[in-house]
Amino acid sequence: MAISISHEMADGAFGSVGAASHIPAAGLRLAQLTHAPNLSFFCGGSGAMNPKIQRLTESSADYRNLVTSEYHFSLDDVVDFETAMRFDFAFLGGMQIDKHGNLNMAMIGDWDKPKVRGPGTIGLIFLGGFKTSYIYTQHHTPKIFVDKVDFISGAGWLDGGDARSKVFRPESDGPRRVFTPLGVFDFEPESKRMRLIKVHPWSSIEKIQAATGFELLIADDVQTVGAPSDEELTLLRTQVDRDGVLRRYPSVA
Amino acid sequence: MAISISHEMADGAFGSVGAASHIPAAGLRLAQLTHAPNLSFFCGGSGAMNPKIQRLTESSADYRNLVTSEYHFSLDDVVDFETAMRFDFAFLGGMQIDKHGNLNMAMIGDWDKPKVRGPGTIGLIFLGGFKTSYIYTQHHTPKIFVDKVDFISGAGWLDGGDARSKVFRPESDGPRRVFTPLGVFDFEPESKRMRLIKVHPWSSIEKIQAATGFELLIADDVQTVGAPSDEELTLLRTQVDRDGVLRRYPSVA
Amino acid sequence: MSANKVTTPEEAVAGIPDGATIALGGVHSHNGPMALVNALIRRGVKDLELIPTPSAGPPVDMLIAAGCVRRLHVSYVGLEFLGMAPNYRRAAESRSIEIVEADEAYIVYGFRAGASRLPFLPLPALYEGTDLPKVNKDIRSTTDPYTGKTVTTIPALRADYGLFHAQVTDRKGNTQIFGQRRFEDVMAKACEHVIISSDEILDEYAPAPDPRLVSIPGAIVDSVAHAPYGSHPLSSPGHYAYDREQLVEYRDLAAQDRTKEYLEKYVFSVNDHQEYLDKLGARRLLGLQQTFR
Amino acid sequence: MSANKVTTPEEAVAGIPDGATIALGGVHSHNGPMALVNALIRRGVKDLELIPTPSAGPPVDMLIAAGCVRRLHVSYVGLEFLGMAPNYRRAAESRSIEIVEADEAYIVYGFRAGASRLPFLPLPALYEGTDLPKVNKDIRSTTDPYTGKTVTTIPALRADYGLFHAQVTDRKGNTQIFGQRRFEDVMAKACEHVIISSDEILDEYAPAPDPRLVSIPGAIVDSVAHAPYGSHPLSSPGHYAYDREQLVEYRDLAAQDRTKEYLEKYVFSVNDHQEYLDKLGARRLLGLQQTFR
Repeated sequence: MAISISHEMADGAFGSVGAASHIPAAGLRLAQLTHAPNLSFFCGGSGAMNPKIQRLTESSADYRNLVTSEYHFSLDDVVDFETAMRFDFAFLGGMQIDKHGNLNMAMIGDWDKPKVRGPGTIGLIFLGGFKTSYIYTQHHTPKIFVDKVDFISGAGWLDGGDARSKVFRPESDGPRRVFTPLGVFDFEPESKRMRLIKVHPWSSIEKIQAATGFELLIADDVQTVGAPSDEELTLLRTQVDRDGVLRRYPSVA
Repeated sequence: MAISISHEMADGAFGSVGAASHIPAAGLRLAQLTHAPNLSFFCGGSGAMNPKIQRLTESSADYRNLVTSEYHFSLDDVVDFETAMRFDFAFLGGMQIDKHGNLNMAMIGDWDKPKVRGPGTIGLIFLGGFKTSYIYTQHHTPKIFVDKVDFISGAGWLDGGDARSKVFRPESDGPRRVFTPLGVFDFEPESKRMRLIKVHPWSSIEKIQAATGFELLIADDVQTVGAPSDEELTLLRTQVDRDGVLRRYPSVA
Repeated sequence: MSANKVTTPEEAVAGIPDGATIALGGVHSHNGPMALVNALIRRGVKDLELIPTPSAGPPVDMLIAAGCVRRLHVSYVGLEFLGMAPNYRRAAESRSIEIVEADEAYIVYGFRAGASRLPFLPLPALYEGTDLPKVNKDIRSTTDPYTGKTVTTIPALRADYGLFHAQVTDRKGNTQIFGQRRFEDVMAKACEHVIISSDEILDEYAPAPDPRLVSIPGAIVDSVAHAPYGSHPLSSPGHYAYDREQLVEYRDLAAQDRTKEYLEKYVFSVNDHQEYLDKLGARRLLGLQQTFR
Repeated sequence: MSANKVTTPEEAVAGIPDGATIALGGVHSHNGPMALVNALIRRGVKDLELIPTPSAGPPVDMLIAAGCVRRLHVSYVGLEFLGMAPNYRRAAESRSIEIVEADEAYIVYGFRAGASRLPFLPLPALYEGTDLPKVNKDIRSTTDPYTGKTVTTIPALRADYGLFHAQVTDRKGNTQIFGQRRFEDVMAKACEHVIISSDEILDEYAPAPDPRLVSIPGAIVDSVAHAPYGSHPLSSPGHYAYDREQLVEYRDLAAQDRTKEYLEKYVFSVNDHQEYLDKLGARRLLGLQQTFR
């Protein structure tokens, strides 16, 4: 999954990953070490820009992220950049993700009588301020991938079609990709519905559809993600994640 | 004048002086060294809080003010404090000062066709955000002390009476004193008109009225300011102004 | 204000009344003002309105478990890498606390406006696509006088007391916070009273620190609680790491609705922060040290 | 963006077109981006709209004298302890430049709003008693949706280019500015393009500075003009003092409307900043050094 993320990243872009987001952080660091040396990212919760630490910290606000960073964004800076649309991309997740890439982190059920109270919306409204966004999740289940989220914390493509463009500033586009342990998805350009484009080697189209609570679109040319190259594995093990944090998520990372 | 200012300062207060304001800065520093050790002030233009330098710098943003300061306010902090009414007092001046303590730093004449263009309003609108303010000027002439300013950069008591309280937040009071080379003034409580309360030894009531472009109120018990004490002179010469910057303003300081 | 503001955590929070609004520092597992929070819990303060930083964690969950909280502004409340915050979740699901449905923008821009006492803050199109305005009636709108269009607004946030943890503070309250930068200072400016818990008090004869390293100016600080390991079991960046073992103990007890046992063991069974330190012992505390300086 | 943004002052400003809006750093006699300003004057750029910091001085007066300025936002423009800014004053009195009547709040809050692209900013009662709203039609009002009252608003300010002077900058543009704190970073965030003139470029193998000392993040910097003594004749705090003699020479010539002689001597007679340094000579420049580091 970190490697799938790495492959999608363009050189020179500038983006953000949330707190406790080891997999995207690893993917971005790997991209920096391979094809995208001028990719820049900062770690939410700490503000550390391009940390060089060769370990993945459990907490992104760990001071070791800060002291090895190139710059240490203030929360003021982060919020300004998010609002002013200076981030090319962001990685975001949700306790519910729907077929149009809308995200819910607030609660499941009715807001007045929640069945499950989530941690809260935190930075998800900035989906209206990022130039684009990437969704990732460590779990791919029908409870997470629902037809319609119970509460929109972060606006994806809203009801699909051109719904989003009527609401947000034109420079802010919706989610581009979804990364899950099972596959990689985009959004079909007209309907803005989630569409399978890549399958991880341990997965299949059928498994993915069964794990998804709505009918998936399937791209004409779904590819199977190849095994990581030796170089990628070596970099991950020596430069990105010396402590093997990613291996705690065996079928995921 | 620095000594007259020193005498008026209360212990524990927190305020600001503008850039290029040697005389108030000297007065406040002297007050800190005598009766008001917990008086705090910061220097506009630099943000230096309670600089300990034993020299008066020509430029308040001189880095020697910064490195000897207890804290170095950001301009963000300064403007927040000014707007949120956290400063107990401020020292302010003007190219015109009127009988109700309104200040003009923008221009003399018509705004559309100014006779004299001034440097600009800078922080004077915060007269509506300081709990109180002190006005000072190094020159006392009829051109400065006018009946009505041509342009209100900073609102004093406006048209007098209760005019001010209708406009600003109740916690923000108008100017309390005016310090000039010739004397010290307050504002008569009802009419809010400028009133002479102290005369410097080299001056007189008649001289002051002649130098003022409107009819002054005179307090019943106008006092003559005494000569500085030996202690005050020693402190000024050794702790506040070792280079004798104040002596460049002979009849003023 | 007095020039020497140094006191104990217990004295520092002694004047906080029931029903106060509290701005609470700390980001995820770092810089939680735990010594102050423990003292508040020990006092049995009630009906607090909490406005924590956008990334809140254990101190909020503990205050809820101890029954101190009436109303909570939520951007994120969780245990970061240890999962959900169990007491917060139960209280919200049972409606025993009132939730203000907020987010990072609401808290950050709200406190920024509060720091300057601006009347409110207008935002570009961000909330428009979301469900937050439906459940938070303080997300409103007004007319942009420059375009004539309707814009979304959020209210200015202010608090009666701000509680923040710092690494080093001088006697006048000039506060050095290492960790996430430049938000606790904004929050502090939006508080009527500011209370700092500080691992170390700068010696009065020590050379003054580079003023660029001072986060919160003493001019707006009311008291400085000297609290070595005052953020434990959370981290104080560059001074000590979080105590993972104790955090897991908390998480496991809280998940089983047995938080009372944790509070009994670490908060109520000691009289003050000094006894808390004794209880943990030098070996455990010094084992957490990080060498940054 | 490229990882190495280091260039010359002349290259750095080569792309600034006539009519651009420029945010200009520098506070009073300190941190003026003079090498960049001299390069702009030498190029003969026209019709600039200038939004300087609230405490602007010689660079603004020189740009006006050189005929580069169409419109100027005024909070304070002067020569600080050397008195009025003669060219600014003459241009304003003869209406040869357009004045936006502003002040510290208008510039600071305006750029803050611009940095976040907020639509505008509402303020508590401050402008109400003054004459500024009468002559600046961008000081407007709207309804406070929380109280129903009318509040005064100012517009968000943004600029096409931001020009700032720094002491030390790395190749990626991470900028250390010593002096007045935390406003040039806000201005920079409100600019489409950011150009830094830097006395020194951090060696690429030098240890990274404490990130708390970095004012402007490289992520928003377009180019870094290596300009030793790039703020001369103004000061670069902690690196060199202002050149009082040259400032007096400027003031005296400007007061007599002979600024052309000054510009001829110090700007037009040299081809670039390197020749400017040669002209001043090592003895004079090194005599201004301050030892801070």
